[in-house]
Amino acid sequence: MSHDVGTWIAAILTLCVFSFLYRDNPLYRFAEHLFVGASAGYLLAVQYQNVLRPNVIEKLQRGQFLAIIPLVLGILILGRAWERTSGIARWSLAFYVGIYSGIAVPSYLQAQIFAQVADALKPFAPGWGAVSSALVLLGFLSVLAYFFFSAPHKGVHGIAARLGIWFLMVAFGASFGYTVMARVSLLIARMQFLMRDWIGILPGA
Amino acid sequence: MRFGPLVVTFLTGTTLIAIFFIPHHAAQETQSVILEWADVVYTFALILGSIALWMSHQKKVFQRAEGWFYSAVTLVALTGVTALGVVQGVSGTTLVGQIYDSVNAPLASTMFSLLAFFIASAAFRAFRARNVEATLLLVTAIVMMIGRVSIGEFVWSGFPPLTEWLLDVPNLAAKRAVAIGVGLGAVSTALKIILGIDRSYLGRA
Amino acid sequence: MAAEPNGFWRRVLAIDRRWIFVLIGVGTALPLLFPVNLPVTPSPRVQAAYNAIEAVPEGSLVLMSLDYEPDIMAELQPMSIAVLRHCFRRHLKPIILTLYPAGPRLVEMALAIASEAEGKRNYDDYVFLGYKSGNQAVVLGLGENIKGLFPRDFYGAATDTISLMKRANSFADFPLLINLSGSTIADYYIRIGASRYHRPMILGATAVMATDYYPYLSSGQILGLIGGMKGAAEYERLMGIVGDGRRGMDAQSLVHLIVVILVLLGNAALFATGGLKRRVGGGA
Amino acid sequence: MGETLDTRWFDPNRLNMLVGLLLFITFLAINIWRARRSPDGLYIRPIAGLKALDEAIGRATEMGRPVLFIPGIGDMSEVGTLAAITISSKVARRVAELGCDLRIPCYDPVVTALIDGTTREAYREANRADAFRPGCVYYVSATQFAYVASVTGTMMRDRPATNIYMGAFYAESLFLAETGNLTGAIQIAGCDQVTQLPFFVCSCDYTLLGEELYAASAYLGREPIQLATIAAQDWAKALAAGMIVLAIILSALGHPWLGRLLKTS
Repeated sequence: MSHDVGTWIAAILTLCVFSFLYRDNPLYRFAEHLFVGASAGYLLAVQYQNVLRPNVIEKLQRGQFLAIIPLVLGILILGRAWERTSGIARWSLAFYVGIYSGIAVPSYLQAQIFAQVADALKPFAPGWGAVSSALVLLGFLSVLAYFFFSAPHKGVHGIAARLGIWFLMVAFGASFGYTVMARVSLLIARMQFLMRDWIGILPGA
Repeated sequence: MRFGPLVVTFLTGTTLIAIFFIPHHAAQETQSVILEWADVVYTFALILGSIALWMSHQKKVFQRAEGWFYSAVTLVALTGVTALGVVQGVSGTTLVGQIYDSVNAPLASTMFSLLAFFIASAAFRAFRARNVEATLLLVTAIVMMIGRVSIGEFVWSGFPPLTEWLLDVPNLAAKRAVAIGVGLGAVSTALKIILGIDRSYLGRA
Repeated sequence: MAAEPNGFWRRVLAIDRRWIFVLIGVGTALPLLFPVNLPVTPSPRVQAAYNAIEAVPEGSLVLMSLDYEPDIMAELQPMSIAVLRHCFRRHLKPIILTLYPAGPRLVEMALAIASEAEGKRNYDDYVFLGYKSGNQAVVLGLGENIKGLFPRDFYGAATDTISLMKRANSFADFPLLINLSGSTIADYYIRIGASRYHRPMILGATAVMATDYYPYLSSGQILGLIGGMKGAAEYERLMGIVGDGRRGMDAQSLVHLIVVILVLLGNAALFATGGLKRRVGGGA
Repeated sequence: MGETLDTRWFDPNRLNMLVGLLLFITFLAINIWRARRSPDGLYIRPIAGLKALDEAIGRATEMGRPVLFIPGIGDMSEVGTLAAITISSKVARRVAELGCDLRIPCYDPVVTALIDGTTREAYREANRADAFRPGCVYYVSATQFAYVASVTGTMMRDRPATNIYMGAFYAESLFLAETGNLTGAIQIAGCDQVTQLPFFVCSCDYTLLGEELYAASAYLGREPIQLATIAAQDWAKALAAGMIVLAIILSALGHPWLGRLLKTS
C-alpha cells in the first residue's frame, strides 16, 4: 500500500469515478462536483496567470495603454450578467466572432480544401498500387456525391451516393476499431495505477 | 443597435482574412496583438461563466435544495483553487499544482478510461449485421480490432497489412471527401457571418 | 431449450451492459496480474524511429519535446521512457522541454525512471528546461534562440551556465528532433522544425492521432512514427526492455478479443432469434 | 540570428488560395442572386435527422421532460460551433413554442454568452419571453472531462427525453451518447469530426454526418439566401471533383502542371 497522501486521494477519486459504471451514485456525484469546481478554478487561475497578468495588468503598469482596449472589450462581456446591460456584450462578442470567422476562412481553405485536393492529385502508383489508387478516387467521388445536396439521390447520383455511404461505413468501422486500442490503453494505465502505485501488487515501474 | 456589432464583425473578419495573404511583418504583428486581445476577451467570458456557476451553486446551498451538499463541494473547490492559483501561481511545485496532480489529473484520466467500457457496450449493441451498411461497419471494426494487436498477428500474418490497407484506401477516400465538404461548409459558414448574411449569433435568427 | 425456443439467445441480446463492463474490467486486470507476454513484432514505422536514433553520432545533443498531460499519459509515457533510455544508451544528450503546464511532473517521472535504469545524471547527460506557454510561438522561438526562450532550466539554474547548453542555441544544433505529442503541437514541430529548418525528426503520437501523420512519413518530413501504447511496446521490444508498453499488450489483446467475441455473440443471437429478417433502417 | 523582417505585401505562394476564395465568393453571389430571383427554384435534398429533430422536441413536451442541447466542446475557432449556435437558436424557438424545458450546458465561456443571447431572443420571437428560465444556458467547465462528468450527471438525474448533440465533438462523444442511450433518451447528433462520427452513428437515433451539420443550420432557417450557400458549396465540390479527375488524367498523359497549381504554403 502506498504511503503517499496524494496517491490515496487519487486512488479514492479513481474508484469514485469507476462506480459510475454500476450506476449513478453519491460517490460519483461527489467526484463530479469536485471535478467541476476544481477544474473551473484551475482554468481561472491559469488564465489569470498567463493572460490577464502579463497582457493587461503588467502592460498597464508599464504604461502600455493600448491594453485598455482588450480590457474594455472584456468588461463589456460582463454586461451579460444582468438583463438590462446584456446588449453591450454584443460589441465584444461581435469582435470575437469576427476574429475567429476571419481566421477560419483561410485556414479551412488551406488545410481542408487545398491540401486535400492537392493530395488527391498524386499520380497512380504502379502495379497493384494502381488498383488501390483507383479505389481511393472512386470512394472519394462517391462520398462527395453523397454530400451533394442540390440533386435528389436518384439515378446515377443515387447509386454513387449509396456507394458513398458504404465507403463511409467502412471508414467509420476503421475509426471505431482503431479507437478501441487507444481507450483500452487508458484503462490499462488506470488499472496499473490502482494495482501498482496504490495497492502495490504489481511489480516494476 | 445591431448595425454596429455587424460592422465590427465584418471589419475584424475581413482584416484577419487579409492578413493571411500579407506576409509583411506589420500585418503579422497586428495579428498577434488582435489574438492577444481575443484571449483577454475569452478570459473575461470565463470570469462571467465562473461567476454564474458560483451563483447557481450558492443558491442551491442557501436554499438547501436537493443535492446542496454537492453544490457546496463545487463552491469550495472553485473558490479554493481560484484563490490559491491567483495568489501562488499554478506551476507544478505550488499547492495548486499538487491539487491538480492528485485531483484533476486522476479524475480526468479515469473519466477518459471509462470509454474502454463504453466502447465495448456500444460495439455489442450497435454492431449487428442488419443490412449492408451495418455489416460493412462491423466487419471493418472487427478486422481493425483483431489486426492491430499481437493476437491478430498470431492468428494470421496478413492481418496487420490488411488493417493498413483499410486505413490507407477506403478510410482515406471517405475522410478526404468529408474533409473537403466540411472545409467548404466551414468557409461558407464563416463567410456568411462576416458578410452579415447569418446574424443568428447576435440573437436574431 | 425446447420448452423455450431461443431462450438463451434472447437473454444474450437483452444482457445488462454491466456484465460487459465486468468482462472488460477483468479482461484488463487479469493479464496485468498474470502476464503471458504475447510476442510483439515491431512495425516498420517504429523500427524507422529506432534506426533514426541509432544513426545519431554518440555524444550529440537531441531536442525532446514531450507534450502531453496526465489524461493521455497512458499512451505516451511508456514511449517517453523507452526513447529516453535509448538516447541514454547511445550516449546522446537530450535537451528536454514541454509545452503543457501539467507536463513537467510527467517528464520528471520519466526522467527518474530512465536515468536510473541507464545510470545517467542531470546536467552531465541531459537538461530539463521545463514548461513554456505559447505553443506555436515557442516552437518558432526554438529556431531562433533557445536560451532566450528558457533563461533558466526547470530547476532554476541559468541555462548559459550549464555546460551542455553551450552547444544548444537553436534547431540547427540538434541532429535529431523528437516530439512525443498528444495534440496538434506535433504539426508545429513538423511544419517549423522539420520543414522550415530541415531537421530530421521522429514523432510519437496517440494511437488515434497516428494515422493522421502517415502522409508525413511517406513525404519524408518525419523519419519514424511511434503510435500509442502498442508503438511503445514495439519500441521496448527493439530495446530489449520490458516497460509499461509491453506489460499492457496482453491486456490489450485480451480486451480486443473479448469485444470481438461479444460482437459475434450478439450477431449469433440476432440470427438465432430471427431478428435479422426484420428490416431495420440503417445507422446513418 | 536575426531574421530579416518580411516587407512583402502579398504572398505569391498563396495566390491560388486567393483565387479560390474569390471564386467561391462568386459562386455564393450567383446563387444568392438565383435564390432572390426565384425563391423556390433551388432544390436542396431533405436531411433525415432534421425532421426527427421536430418530433424529438415534441416527444419531450408530451413526456413533460426536458430537452438537453449540447453544443460540443469546440471553441469559436471551430466552425462546427458556429453551426451549433445557429441550430441551438432554432431548437430554442421550437422549444419555446411547445413550452417544454430546455437545458444547454456549455463548455466554452464565450459560446455560453452567445447561446444565452440567442436563446433569449428565440423565446422573445416565439412571444414566450416570460417562459425563458435564466440559467438554462450555463457554463460548466472548459475542461473536457469535467464537462462530461457534469453533463452525464445531468442526464442520469434529470432524465431528459431528448438529447441533441450539435457541434464539434472529441473523445467525449461516445461517453455522452452511451449515457444518453442508457437513459433511453431520443438522441440526435451532428458533428464535423470524422473520427467521432462512428460513435454517434452507433449510439444515436439520427446522425448528421460532417457538413450536413452546416447544411442543417442553413436548412432550418429555410431562408432562400441560406439555402443558396449550400448550392454554392455544391458548385465548389463539383469543381474540386472535376479538377481532380482532370488533373489525374493530365498527369497520366505527362502533364502534371494542374497539380502544381494547387500546391500551397
